[in-house]
Amino acid sequence: MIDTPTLVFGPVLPELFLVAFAIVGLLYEAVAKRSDRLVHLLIAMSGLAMAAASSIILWNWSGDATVLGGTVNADRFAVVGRLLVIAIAAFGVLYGKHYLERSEPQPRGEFFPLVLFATSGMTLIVASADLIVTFLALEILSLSLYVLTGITGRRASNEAAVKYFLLGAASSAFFLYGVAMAYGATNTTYITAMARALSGTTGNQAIALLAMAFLVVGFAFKVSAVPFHMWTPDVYQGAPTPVTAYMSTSTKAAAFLALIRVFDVALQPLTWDWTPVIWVLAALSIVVGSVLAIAQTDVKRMLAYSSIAQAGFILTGLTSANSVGISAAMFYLVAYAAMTLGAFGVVMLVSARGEEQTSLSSYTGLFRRSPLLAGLMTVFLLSLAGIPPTAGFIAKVGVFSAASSAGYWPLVLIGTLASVAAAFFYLRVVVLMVMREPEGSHDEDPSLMPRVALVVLAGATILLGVLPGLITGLLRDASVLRW
Amino acid sequence: MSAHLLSLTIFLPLVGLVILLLGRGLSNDTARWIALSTALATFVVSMIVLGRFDSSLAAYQMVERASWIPSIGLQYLVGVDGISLWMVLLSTFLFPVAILASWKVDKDVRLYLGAMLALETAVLGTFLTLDLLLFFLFFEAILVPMYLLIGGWGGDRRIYAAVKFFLYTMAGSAFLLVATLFLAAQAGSSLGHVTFDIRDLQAVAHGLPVATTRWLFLAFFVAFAVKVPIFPLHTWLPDAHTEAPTAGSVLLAGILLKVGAYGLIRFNLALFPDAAKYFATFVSILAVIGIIYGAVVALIQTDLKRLVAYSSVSHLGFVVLGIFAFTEQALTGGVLQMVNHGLATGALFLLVGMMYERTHTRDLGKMGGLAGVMPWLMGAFLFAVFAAAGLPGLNSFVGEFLVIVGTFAVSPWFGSLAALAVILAAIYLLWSYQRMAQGPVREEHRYLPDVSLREVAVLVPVLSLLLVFGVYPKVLTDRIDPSAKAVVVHVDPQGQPTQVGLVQAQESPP
Amino acid sequence: MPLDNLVFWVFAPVSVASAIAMLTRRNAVHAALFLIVNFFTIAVMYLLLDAPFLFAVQIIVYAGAIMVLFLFVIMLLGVDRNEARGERLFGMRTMAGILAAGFVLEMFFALRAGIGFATRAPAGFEKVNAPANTQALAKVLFTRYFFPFEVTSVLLIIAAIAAMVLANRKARAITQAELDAHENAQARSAAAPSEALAP
Amino acid sequence: MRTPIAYFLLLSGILFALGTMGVLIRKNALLIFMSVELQLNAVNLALVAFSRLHGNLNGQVLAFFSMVVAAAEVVVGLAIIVSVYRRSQSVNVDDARSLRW
Amino acid sequence: MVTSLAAELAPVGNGRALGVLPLLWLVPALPLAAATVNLFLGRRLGRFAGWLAVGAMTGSFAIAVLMVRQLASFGGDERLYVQHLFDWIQVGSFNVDASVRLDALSATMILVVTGIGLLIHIYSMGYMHGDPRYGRFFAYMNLFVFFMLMLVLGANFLILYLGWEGVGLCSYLLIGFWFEKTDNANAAKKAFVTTRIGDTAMLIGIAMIVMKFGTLNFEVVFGTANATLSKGAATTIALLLFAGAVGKSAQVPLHVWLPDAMAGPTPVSALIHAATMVTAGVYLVLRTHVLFEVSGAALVVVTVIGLITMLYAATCALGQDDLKRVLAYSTVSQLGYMFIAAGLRAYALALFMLVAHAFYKGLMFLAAGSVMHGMHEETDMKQMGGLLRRMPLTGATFLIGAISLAAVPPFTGFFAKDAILEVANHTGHQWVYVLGTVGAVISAAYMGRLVFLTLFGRPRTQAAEHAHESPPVMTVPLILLAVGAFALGFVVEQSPEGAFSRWVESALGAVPRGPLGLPTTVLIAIATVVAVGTLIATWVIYASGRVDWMALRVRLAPLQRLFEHGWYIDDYYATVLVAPGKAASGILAYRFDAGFIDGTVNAVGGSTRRLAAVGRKIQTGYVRTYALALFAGAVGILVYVGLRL
Repeated sequence: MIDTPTLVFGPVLPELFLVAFAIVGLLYEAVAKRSDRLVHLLIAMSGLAMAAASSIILWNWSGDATVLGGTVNADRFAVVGRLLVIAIAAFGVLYGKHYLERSEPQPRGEFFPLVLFATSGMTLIVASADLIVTFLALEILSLSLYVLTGITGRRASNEAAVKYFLLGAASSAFFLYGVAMAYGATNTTYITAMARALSGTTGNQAIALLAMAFLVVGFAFKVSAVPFHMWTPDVYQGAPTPVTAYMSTSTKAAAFLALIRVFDVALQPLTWDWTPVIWVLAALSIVVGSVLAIAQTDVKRMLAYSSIAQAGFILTGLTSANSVGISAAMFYLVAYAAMTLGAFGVVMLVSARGEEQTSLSSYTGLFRRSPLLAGLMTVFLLSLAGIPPTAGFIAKVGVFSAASSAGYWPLVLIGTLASVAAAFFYLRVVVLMVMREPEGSHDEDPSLMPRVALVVLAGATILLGVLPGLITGLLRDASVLRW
Repeated sequence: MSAHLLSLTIFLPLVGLVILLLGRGLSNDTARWIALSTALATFVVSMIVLGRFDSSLAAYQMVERASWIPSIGLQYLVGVDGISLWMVLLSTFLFPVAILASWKVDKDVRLYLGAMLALETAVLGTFLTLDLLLFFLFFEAILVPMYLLIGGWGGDRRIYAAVKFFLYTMAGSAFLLVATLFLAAQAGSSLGHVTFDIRDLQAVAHGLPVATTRWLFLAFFVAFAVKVPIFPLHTWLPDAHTEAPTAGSVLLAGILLKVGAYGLIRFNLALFPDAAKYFATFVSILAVIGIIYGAVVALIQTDLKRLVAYSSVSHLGFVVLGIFAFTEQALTGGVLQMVNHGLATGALFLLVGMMYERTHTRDLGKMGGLAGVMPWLMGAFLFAVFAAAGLPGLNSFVGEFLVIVGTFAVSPWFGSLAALAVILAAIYLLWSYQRMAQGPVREEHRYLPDVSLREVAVLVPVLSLLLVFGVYPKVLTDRIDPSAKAVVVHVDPQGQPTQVGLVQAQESPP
Repeated sequence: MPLDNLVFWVFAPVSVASAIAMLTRRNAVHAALFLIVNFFTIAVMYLLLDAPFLFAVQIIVYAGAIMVLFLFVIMLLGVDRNEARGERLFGMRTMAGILAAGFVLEMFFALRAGIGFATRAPAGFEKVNAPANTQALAKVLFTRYFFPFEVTSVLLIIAAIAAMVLANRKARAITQAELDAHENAQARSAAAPSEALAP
Repeated sequence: MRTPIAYFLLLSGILFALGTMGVLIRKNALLIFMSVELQLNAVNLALVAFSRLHGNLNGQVLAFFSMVVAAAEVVVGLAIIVSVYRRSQSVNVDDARSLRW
Repeated sequence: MVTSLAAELAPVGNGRALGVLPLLWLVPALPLAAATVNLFLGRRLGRFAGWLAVGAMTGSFAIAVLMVRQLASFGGDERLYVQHLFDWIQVGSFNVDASVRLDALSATMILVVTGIGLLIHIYSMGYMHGDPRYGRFFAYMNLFVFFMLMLVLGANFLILYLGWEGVGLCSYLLIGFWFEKTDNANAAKKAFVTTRIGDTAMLIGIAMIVMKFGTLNFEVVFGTANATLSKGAATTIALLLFAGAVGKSAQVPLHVWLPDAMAGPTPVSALIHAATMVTAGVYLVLRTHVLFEVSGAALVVVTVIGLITMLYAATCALGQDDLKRVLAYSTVSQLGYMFIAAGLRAYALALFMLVAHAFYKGLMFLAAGSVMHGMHEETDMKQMGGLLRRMPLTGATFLIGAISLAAVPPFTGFFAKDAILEVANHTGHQWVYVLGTVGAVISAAYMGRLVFLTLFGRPRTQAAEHAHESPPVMTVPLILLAVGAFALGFVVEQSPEGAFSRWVESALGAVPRGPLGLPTTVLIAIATVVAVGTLIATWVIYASGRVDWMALRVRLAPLQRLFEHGWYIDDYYATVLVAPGKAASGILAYRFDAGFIDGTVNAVGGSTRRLAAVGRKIQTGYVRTYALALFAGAVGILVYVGLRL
């Protein structure tokens, strides 16, 4: 009668773990009189660890390509995406624990479950095989992030939250419209079925184009590509630093991976239609992000613009619309995650308590006050600027190479020239830190744990710059999307 | 070991760098000795390379290859030929000298020396790599340590100069990267696999449409023209030179500028021979303008370092002129001149630095009569001045002469105009020497000390090479010549005047 | 004129008009009421499109629950006053109008090209809706869309947390220290580093 | 059913556009949010129309999901707006511009 | 390749007994070695530095004499020896080797350089006594000798050029030896730079030779010049080379450095700026005379420049009050005579004039130095007078030199100058002869003025009153030189076809003879009358006491000033060349380079920053603006989609 789908939960185990541990955290927060951040951290970390472990096991998944009624992919792309997001989340909660302990008034312990929830949305979105799941996962991560952005209740935090929320909701509507159009064009919401429909005769080209337009808006908003980027500086600046660190990296990763899946699979037959759009968005993002960052005086805001530019670079890699470009973009995401998490981590430590010292002038003479922080920040900034031997360099070369192979060398030229402008503002921070003497008295946060995390990130940044082969093999395996 | 001699040369400085960065408790002196011995060890290794170099071959030798990042086609590929050989030796020679010359740097010594060693690796990498992308990687990697050296230990406007240096070079290299990737993409479509091996890319570039190669040529050219620097892309140089610390100026003038000229030979000529011929006149005009312009502008400078910087613009013009004459003599002379300029200008900057340590000024108007106060230092200065001015018997002359002769065979006008710079060089160099060393001595300079033993150790190797290479340049030319000839033949396989030869003279008189 | 056509042509203008009214009413409560009207018209459209279940849900959830929540909040915050009249952003309405017109125009062209204004839905939807719309829907929802359905639960949990975390927070005055810190930051960022690199 | 599906879709488009306009021209955060709801409803209309066009229920299910999402979003959104209001005694989004430039 | 070719061409070792010739390299090597030692250890050596230098010179001279004897023992056509030292520059088939070449021309030159150089070194030991940089002085002097020897011995153009620049360097070092005085430093720089202008032209000429011949080897170039060069090419090359000679030999218009160069120590003036270096230009023309002859036109240019310079410098000498400046202008003038001779193809006579001039001008400089030594470095002739009695040896030798220069028979100077005029007259260059004779009158006049103002009459100052004779170390060289200045001509070159001319004929060809003009005896008579008459006239004016020469000087003040300032050519250059050059340099450096080029660069950066400063304002903080951007972006993409439908 009713043919129930066979329930294979293996490929969604990571999500299940994340949600389960998030609920554990919620319960703990509800039960405990005065919740201990360390316990929260441990709960979250174990959730992440379990999720990561179950993801890794999925690398050699031998079951069906899609499970749970064909809504979830069990491919390697999903594995890599999940691992990336989970790793970012681990740093996010680590930062968060530290930040929560030192900020006044103390935000609530729901931070940790929310991060896990957001992470579950992100892991789900990269694994999604059905646009409706993509949409739901997008909402999960968005809603969590809206809350996280406003979690401290500070004025800036609130403002950021409301801006993020209003624009995010509007962009979700666009995205959903895109999903509707895609459904209208192909009579399906399965990503692979869409591709088949569009490459065959059953698809409706014109409606599919509309779908493409709306989906681009939705994704471009999430990855903060110009002109859908405008929330980014305000939100990154206003959100609590660990949240900024977390969302600037993980959202971008998740949204890009989902974008790759949707555009390189579902809309693959429309490649010639959407690559010019991506091209323009990439160019605009690179230029606007790089140029406007020059005028910034707040580090978080500057890094926000930088992330806009970085989004442009990743989009550059996607213009090639093949697995080379995908693996280049994935590498870029990994590198971007490491260096941006690192940079925001330094920002958090320099800010000391809460958000007191995020203006560039706080970095004056940092090298004298804390050589380690200054050194780490230099590594991250140089990597963001794309200077060898850091991961940022290899990443940039990778995406440029992909775009160039596809014949988009004018975009590469725009990118390289904008990199020069970008180098200027990255260097400015280096100048302030290393080449000027400190003025006034600032105290950095002396904590050890975040420093260890930063050293790990810096190590990764350099290691990936020197031996990118460590992960390029994985990424190449993962970048083959079958349909 | 011996199979990886070049790799050893490139990465040996990194060993010192790691020790310096990890050694928190190292005293400044220990750090200095570590850096110096690392640099000296590198020099020794490079001398072994020289010893094993087969001067009868034009091709790359001691090639090492390893796959590195197959996903983007990047491989670790190094090799040496007669042109890069001398660039490498020049570098490994100047680095210990520069380290020794900065013995008195007291601020953040470990970082300073670390930056120097990192710079050495990057520079050696650019000279030895045969992979275009790897070259770009090293090319970019040069920027950071140099930027730190200028910005961290430089003069009053050091930050401006450092940032300018960085951005200028980076802007130029933007074009390089685009062209590189474009070329690799072409390789991907014509060879079936993306590669950056310049030997493969030669073939690929050969198959491209003429217009394309011209654009590619220009892209490469811009990148290297900034680095050389070729007029009118030179304005970063005076600032960078002026503000850099002594060792920074030495390395900048001695080595970094050569990276640009080296790139022109290695890539512009080798990859796009036809485009190179097409643009030869244009580039030569720029070079000649640069030769004269640099000299004329140097005439009026009152800051000693600025003056030397502009003289570099002039001298590097010779190099470029030589490169784009496409005769064996001119190209050999150009390469020779690269070495010579490195040594002579390096020596000048060393001396300016030593003088600055004593007088605390570089303003020529605030000096005078120093030859009486410190005869040895000023004597050395005069020696370097005459080397730079192209006095026969000292090194620069041979290079300049070969360039002039080689160019003359192609274009007497360029050759003649270039020769005019010799007059101007004499004027500004002697004028600066006069204002510094001659005339009445200023009261506050009356009791300045002459050279110390350390400074002698710094100067003697450099100055003696100025003489040795002037008297017996065959050491260099014998090894440069085959490679230079190969390049020239590649550019102009059946060109008429590639050779200044004995065509007429062979008809011996009755 | 068939009945459904008639219904459409009656309710579609009402729908548009109520939406426009929502945009133009300066009083928030009025605007909310117009939105409810709009939701009703949309519910009617669902009925036309053979989706009686959604018709009901639309009225119950949207018009009933969601909009009531809105009105509740409007009242709670006491913001049922008229919206400020002044417009600080120059040309906003014009641009919004132009863009909206462009949007509709593009949609029009795309629909014309993609579906055409003559295409009518195929008959036989009764078979799809058999035995009844709600049962049929449930069948699809719990088989094909089983997993997404489960996923929505996470959304609802998050919504609950959000309400707890954000709204349950004790209102607190801005401390003077926070104001100072903010102003200092502004002053610092205005002063220093962009000039730091000027030649 | 005689009414061409495209009419519904066009109506959906018009409503979506109007909703977007509302986001642009309203200053009250609550009203902006309501405009977003209008957008979502427009989408739902399109989904249901497509569902009818294709002759299956997928679109209706999607619209159903969309409503769930909208409900969750409303909760979060209203919570945020309330939180902001408590802080600054204003729901005018034009007042919230301490983060700029 | 060239080496072997040169070896074939040069009759080296063709069964001849080379004797001492393989030691040729020692001639330059000895001074170089001594220079090196003195340069680094000069201060430690103390007075021994001088002895070392003199020792090296002695050795060098002795070897040179042996060389010349050996060479002279060969038959006329075999008087050539090329010694290959090492390959200097070798690129492809272009090869320049470091080799030295001994033929009659270079043999004569090395004798002059080492011989006169030795005497001047000895003299210097006295003159420089007590100078704090005694050792360094001798180092520079020896270095100079080394380079000068390389110049004259070089077997190809590049070695010649090496020596050429090297002597310029030493000239620079020695003129500026007392660098504490700004004037000296200026003079040194001026000398180097001015000559470098000519040098550069010469370098271009050399480059052109490479282009035409593919080699720089003298043998090949001169051997094939006739076949290889067109007349035009030959003229270009010859004139470029001659430009070098003009600079080095201080001919108009590049003569301005030489009078100023007198700022150096007097032995330097004697050695470098009278006897040797300044004659390098003449040597160059003689060495490359084949090229000049192929051209023909170039020879005319040489003659004309020589004539102009000779007359111009002679007038200038007439207006100087400074003892050394008179001699300097006189040198310029005399060099003009040498070029005239060369221009007339009387190369042997040019060379003889060179030798003769080395003797008498060297002598006069040394004597002038001796005078200064005795008068506390006073050089103004107006402050002297009657020195013959106070410094008899110096005075007498000075007088001999002056008379020789004034070309009174039978002094050496007479034979040198008269032979040239005779050739001019006989080969139909009457205008040269007439102007040459006019020059002779002026020469005698300034010599007379010099002698009578300084040696005769009454001492005009206390210093002159108490002048004292110099030590023997200085006077002995004077005497030896005086012997030469007196007797050399009589001994070796009584006529244009004398023994000297025959000796150098293998290298320079025969002196041209012609059937035209006046008989030789008449010419001799005219010359004698001119010289003696002019001397008597000057005696009347300056020493007889019958004419108030100061009054005369005041009456002719404009003329005197014109002569004294060298016809204001220096000032002319300063206005026309130096000032605009400086201005141009300033404009280029500040307006163009810093202003325009760098300004453009900074403007690019600046405008990016301004763009950023303006652009950030887009981020208004109004969330509705952000939504607008979002919507606009969406519509933009829709429009694009619409276009692709």
